[in-house]
Amino acid sequence: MDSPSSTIERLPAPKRPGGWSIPGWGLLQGLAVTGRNMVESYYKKERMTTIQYPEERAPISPNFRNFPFLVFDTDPAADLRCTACSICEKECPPQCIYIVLDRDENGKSLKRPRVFDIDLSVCMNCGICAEVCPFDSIYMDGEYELSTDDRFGGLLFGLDRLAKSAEYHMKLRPEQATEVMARRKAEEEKKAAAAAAKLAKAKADAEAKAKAAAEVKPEEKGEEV
Amino acid sequence: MIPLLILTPLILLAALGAVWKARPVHAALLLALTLALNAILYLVLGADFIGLIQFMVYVGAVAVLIVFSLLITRPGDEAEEIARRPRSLVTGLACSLPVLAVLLFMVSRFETAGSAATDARSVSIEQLGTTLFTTHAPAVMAVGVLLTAVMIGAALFAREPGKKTPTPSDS
Amino acid sequence: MTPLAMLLTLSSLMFTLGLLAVLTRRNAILVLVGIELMLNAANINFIGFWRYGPTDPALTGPMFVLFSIAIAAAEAAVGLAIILMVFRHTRSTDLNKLDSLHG
Amino acid sequence: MSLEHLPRLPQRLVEMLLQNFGAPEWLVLIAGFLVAASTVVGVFAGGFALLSLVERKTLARAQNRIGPNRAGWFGILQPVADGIKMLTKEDIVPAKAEKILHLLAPIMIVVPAILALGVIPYGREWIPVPLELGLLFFFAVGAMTEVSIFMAGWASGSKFPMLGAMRAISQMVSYELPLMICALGVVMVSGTLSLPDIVDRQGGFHLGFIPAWNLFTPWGLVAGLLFYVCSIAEANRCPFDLPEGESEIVAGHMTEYSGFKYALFFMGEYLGLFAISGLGITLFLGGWQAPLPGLDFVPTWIWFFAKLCTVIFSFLWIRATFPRVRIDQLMRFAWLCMIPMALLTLPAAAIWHFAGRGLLSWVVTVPLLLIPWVIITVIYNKRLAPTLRTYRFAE
Amino acid sequence: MISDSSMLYSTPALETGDDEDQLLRVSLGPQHPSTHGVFRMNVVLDGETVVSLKPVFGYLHRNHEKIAENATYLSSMPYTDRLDYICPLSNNWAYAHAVEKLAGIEVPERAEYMRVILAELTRLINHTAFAGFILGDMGAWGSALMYAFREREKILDLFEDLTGARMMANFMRFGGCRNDLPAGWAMKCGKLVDDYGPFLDEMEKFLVGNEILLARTQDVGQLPKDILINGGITGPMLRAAGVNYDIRKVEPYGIYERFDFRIPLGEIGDCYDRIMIRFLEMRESLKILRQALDQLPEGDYIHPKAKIRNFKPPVGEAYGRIEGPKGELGFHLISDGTTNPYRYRVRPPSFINLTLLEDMCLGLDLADVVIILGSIDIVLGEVDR
Repeated sequence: MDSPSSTIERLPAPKRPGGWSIPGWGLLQGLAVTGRNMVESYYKKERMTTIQYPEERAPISPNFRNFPFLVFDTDPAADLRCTACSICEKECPPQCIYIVLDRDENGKSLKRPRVFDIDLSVCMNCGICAEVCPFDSIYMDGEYELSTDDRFGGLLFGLDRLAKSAEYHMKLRPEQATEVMARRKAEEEKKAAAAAAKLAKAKADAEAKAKAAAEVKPEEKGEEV
Repeated sequence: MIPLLILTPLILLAALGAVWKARPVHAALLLALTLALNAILYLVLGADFIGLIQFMVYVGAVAVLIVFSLLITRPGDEAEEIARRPRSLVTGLACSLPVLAVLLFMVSRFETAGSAATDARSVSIEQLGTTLFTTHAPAVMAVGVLLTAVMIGAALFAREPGKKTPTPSDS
Repeated sequence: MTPLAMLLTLSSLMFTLGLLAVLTRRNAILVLVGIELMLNAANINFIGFWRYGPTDPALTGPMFVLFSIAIAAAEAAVGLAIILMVFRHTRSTDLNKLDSLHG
Repeated sequence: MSLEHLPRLPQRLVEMLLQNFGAPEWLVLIAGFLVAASTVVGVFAGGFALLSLVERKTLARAQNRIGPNRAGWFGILQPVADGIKMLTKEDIVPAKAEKILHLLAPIMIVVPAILALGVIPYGREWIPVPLELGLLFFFAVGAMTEVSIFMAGWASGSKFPMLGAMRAISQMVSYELPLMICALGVVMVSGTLSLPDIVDRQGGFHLGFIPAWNLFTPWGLVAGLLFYVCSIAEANRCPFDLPEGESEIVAGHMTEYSGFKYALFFMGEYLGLFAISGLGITLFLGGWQAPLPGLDFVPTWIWFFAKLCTVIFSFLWIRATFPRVRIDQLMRFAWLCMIPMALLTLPAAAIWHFAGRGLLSWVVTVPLLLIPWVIITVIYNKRLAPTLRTYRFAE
Repeated sequence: MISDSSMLYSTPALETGDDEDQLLRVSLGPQHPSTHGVFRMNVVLDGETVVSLKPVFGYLHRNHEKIAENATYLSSMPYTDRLDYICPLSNNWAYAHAVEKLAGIEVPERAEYMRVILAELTRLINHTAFAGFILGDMGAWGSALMYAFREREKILDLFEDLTGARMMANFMRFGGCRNDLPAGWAMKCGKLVDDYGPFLDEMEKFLVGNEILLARTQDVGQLPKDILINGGITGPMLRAAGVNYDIRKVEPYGIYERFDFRIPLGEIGDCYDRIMIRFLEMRESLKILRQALDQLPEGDYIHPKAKIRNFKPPVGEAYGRIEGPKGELGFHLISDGTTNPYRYRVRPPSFINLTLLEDMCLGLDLADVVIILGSIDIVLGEVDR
């Protein structure tokens, strides 16, 4: 292990004019470097990379993720995509999601969340919730100015602040949203087609039944008679 | 005369503190104060050069050296010092009071014998230099030799006897 | 009281205080403090005599003080070096504990 | 009254005013001195505020940052903001501290610095206190700084300040020696301890354009460079900022200070920096003398402050670049390198003084001063130089 | 100094008694400017010479391993970002590598290349920041650090484009990566690689010949090879002492055997060598990056059959290790067939490299301690976990 086929190379040594190193030469070189940076920081963009934050902002990359949001198509109350399946709640690494399923008075699931809270002070913006969601309902937002002076209420995001429209998603991540929309549309169409087919089938069945009933009616009648 | 009247009690108080204070660092700092006040006394008396030299050497070097040695040696507790004070004070006073008496007696005798000139007097640096290197040239050389010897001697004394670093095998 | 007498008294008192410190202190460094006080008391005398005594073209008073300061500095340096060396051996600057030559 | 006399204006005004009211002579004199002193203190307190900003801006630029730019135009109000912050902070005194000494130490840092600033000639007409023993006075009050730093370190009753104080004392004592020896050469050649006189001796030009500053003589160049290095060490600036050594001993003797006392330490440090640079300029860079002939129409104090800015900028540049040295290296450098080299400038200055500025002086002093440099270069290359490390590359 | 390995674990218990008041006990940290986080060293000084040094850590303990045992495999991925937060992507890879070994998952070609690129970029970040940090420890008021951070920001921009976060990437998945490279990313990365050489030249000019740096770092903190090996030291610290041990060569993972690169080895192993080795490693990383970017194939970025939800590796045990920028970073996992690991254990290079701190520091100055600690290159997130 210790005898590698090795090439020997000398280190980038301090410059030695005439084979002698002058004491202090390295220090002067260091001064040259800082001096150059001092001067060039006035006119070279790649030296002075500071962005004056509140006035200027760095461009945000399209992939940038910060905090999750829930998508609805038209109405935040009625057609949230979330079905309160709790997969994200289980997968969330810091366990910052809290979901309560909405039920009607009979205790039957309405397939939507009654409570959906995310605690900003716990959330670490990892994006796993968005990744595991099978219903395309939770995505990562690009908003990063979430600070608040309300330590408790201000940091707990409920449904009202989490729910954002599909248009917002489209604006934020057009590529992803388009893909999702197309997929959902296709699925919906498929579903609609299936539903239509089902309906048609049901209708056909009903018709057939009716027909059959009509056909057997006399018999029945007959029987009855 | 007025500056003298102000300075004299201050010097005495500071010196008393330097002798009396149980905590060594306090004593050393008060010594520095005494010496600084002494320097001011020289300035007041017209010996500017001597005063500044006194300040530089005593405050800047000797007092700092003493303080530094105190830091290095970290002297023991003062409670003990205070506890044994009465006993040591008796012996101390027994020896020093006679000396004081003799000195004061001589001072009083001198006053009657001598007459004091009161004209303002000062010494210029040029005058001092000329005298130093003419009349007192042998003394300057002697002091020079002494200082060189002291420098070498102090360096030899203070040198660590063989740099020793703690290693695990020491314990 | 003439100024000279006052300086002489001051110097006597300071000398006594220095002597007292030398006699009562156990810490070697503080003994050195006493010695410095005594030296300074002597210096005050020299300056006082120069200032209020007869004119002296040889400037003996200031000259003596100058030499005395130089020697005092030397003395302090050597003294402290010795104390430090003793300290290194015995881990103490207490003069009462330095009795290994006591027999 | 020309621009040359501008800094004396307040003093003159007060004196005239008092004379008009028929004040006695001594009162006029004392009041005049007081006003002159306040002018200096005012100028350098302003300089301190400005330097604290300029330092941050310069360091920031050297590090490709912008530096403070929020308070006021280009951050010009930053010192004010800092001052308000410092003043409103709680003044913490540790329980184990020696209260009185803890309070006295920061004051005793500032006072000698101000006193030292009082004797420096800033212009032909602007010498606050023209002492005959100015140079000696400067070093004498400078000696007080060590005691006050020790007081700060010891009175805090804490360990890091104590370590800082020990470092500070050993460093300042070691570097004061070469500092004084370097100044001694100037005194020998000038034949005076009075700072205005030293500046006067450096007036005029050689060959019509080389200023007759002490720096442009062989011994003066060496002594000036050594003085420069020593003054960095005396001012506790990087790379000799061991007493503060923030990455090792937190803030050294200032660790247990806060609020206004902490600000006083900074003020003392910056005023000390001004004072020591001012002394260096006076001794080696010709004080208020103009650098080229024909520039006499510019007020002399402007030259002084221009030189001061240059010197202080070089301090900042060094601070932006160098790492800190270690304490043993620092001491070895002082005793084995600085002091011998400083001592060699003395005979060179003596030769210069007696033989004058002639060929003979050049022939004798240049080799004399080159000897230690040659020795150091040889030792450095043979013994100390970075051993050329070899690195293998495993495939 | 310690001369052979038999003395290694017998650092002196400090004698008390007569000497007690002559020694200075100083607690460096947990709030101290140069302990790289909340780390504490109980130092006993004789003057300024270190007589004893006991590291105290755990101030940043977050129970990472136990949390991971109570969470799904995927849930631990973002936590690995926070181990060594200077180089999250290496940590991601190490964890993904261990899980892939455990579950026997194949990684597509393109994903392997992406991983190599990201890991080497991370190495650049780490080593550049290291140079800045150690200069900061030496008191060079932040210039080197700022230059390092300036370049680091450029790499972080790339990371943000790719992963959505600058530091907490959470990018690797079991069987690949989370998403594909955005359009134009490889080109931007190529430009960065081209620009990095000149930056390294400047940095070397700034540091390598600096006499003060040489005086401060040469012959400081070196230990004999066998002690380092027995102490489990890995990474640049071990290679600076001349031991040829780099997991990329010793036990190639990913696709490292396809690249042509060399392992720089020092001789003495002092702080200076540690700095230099890192500079030389950066040059090699640039070579790897160049090759990887040139060869980057098209294809899947994640195995098509990789499971995100309800991932259950078979019962078994695996130890996956990679050459992280700081040393050998390993994850030891035991699966009981459920969604959560039964046992999860990290081998953190920072922590294990720190174990010999006292042996390196004894007999040196307080100021050297700071530099030695800096040269070990620890991140407290990883030490304390």
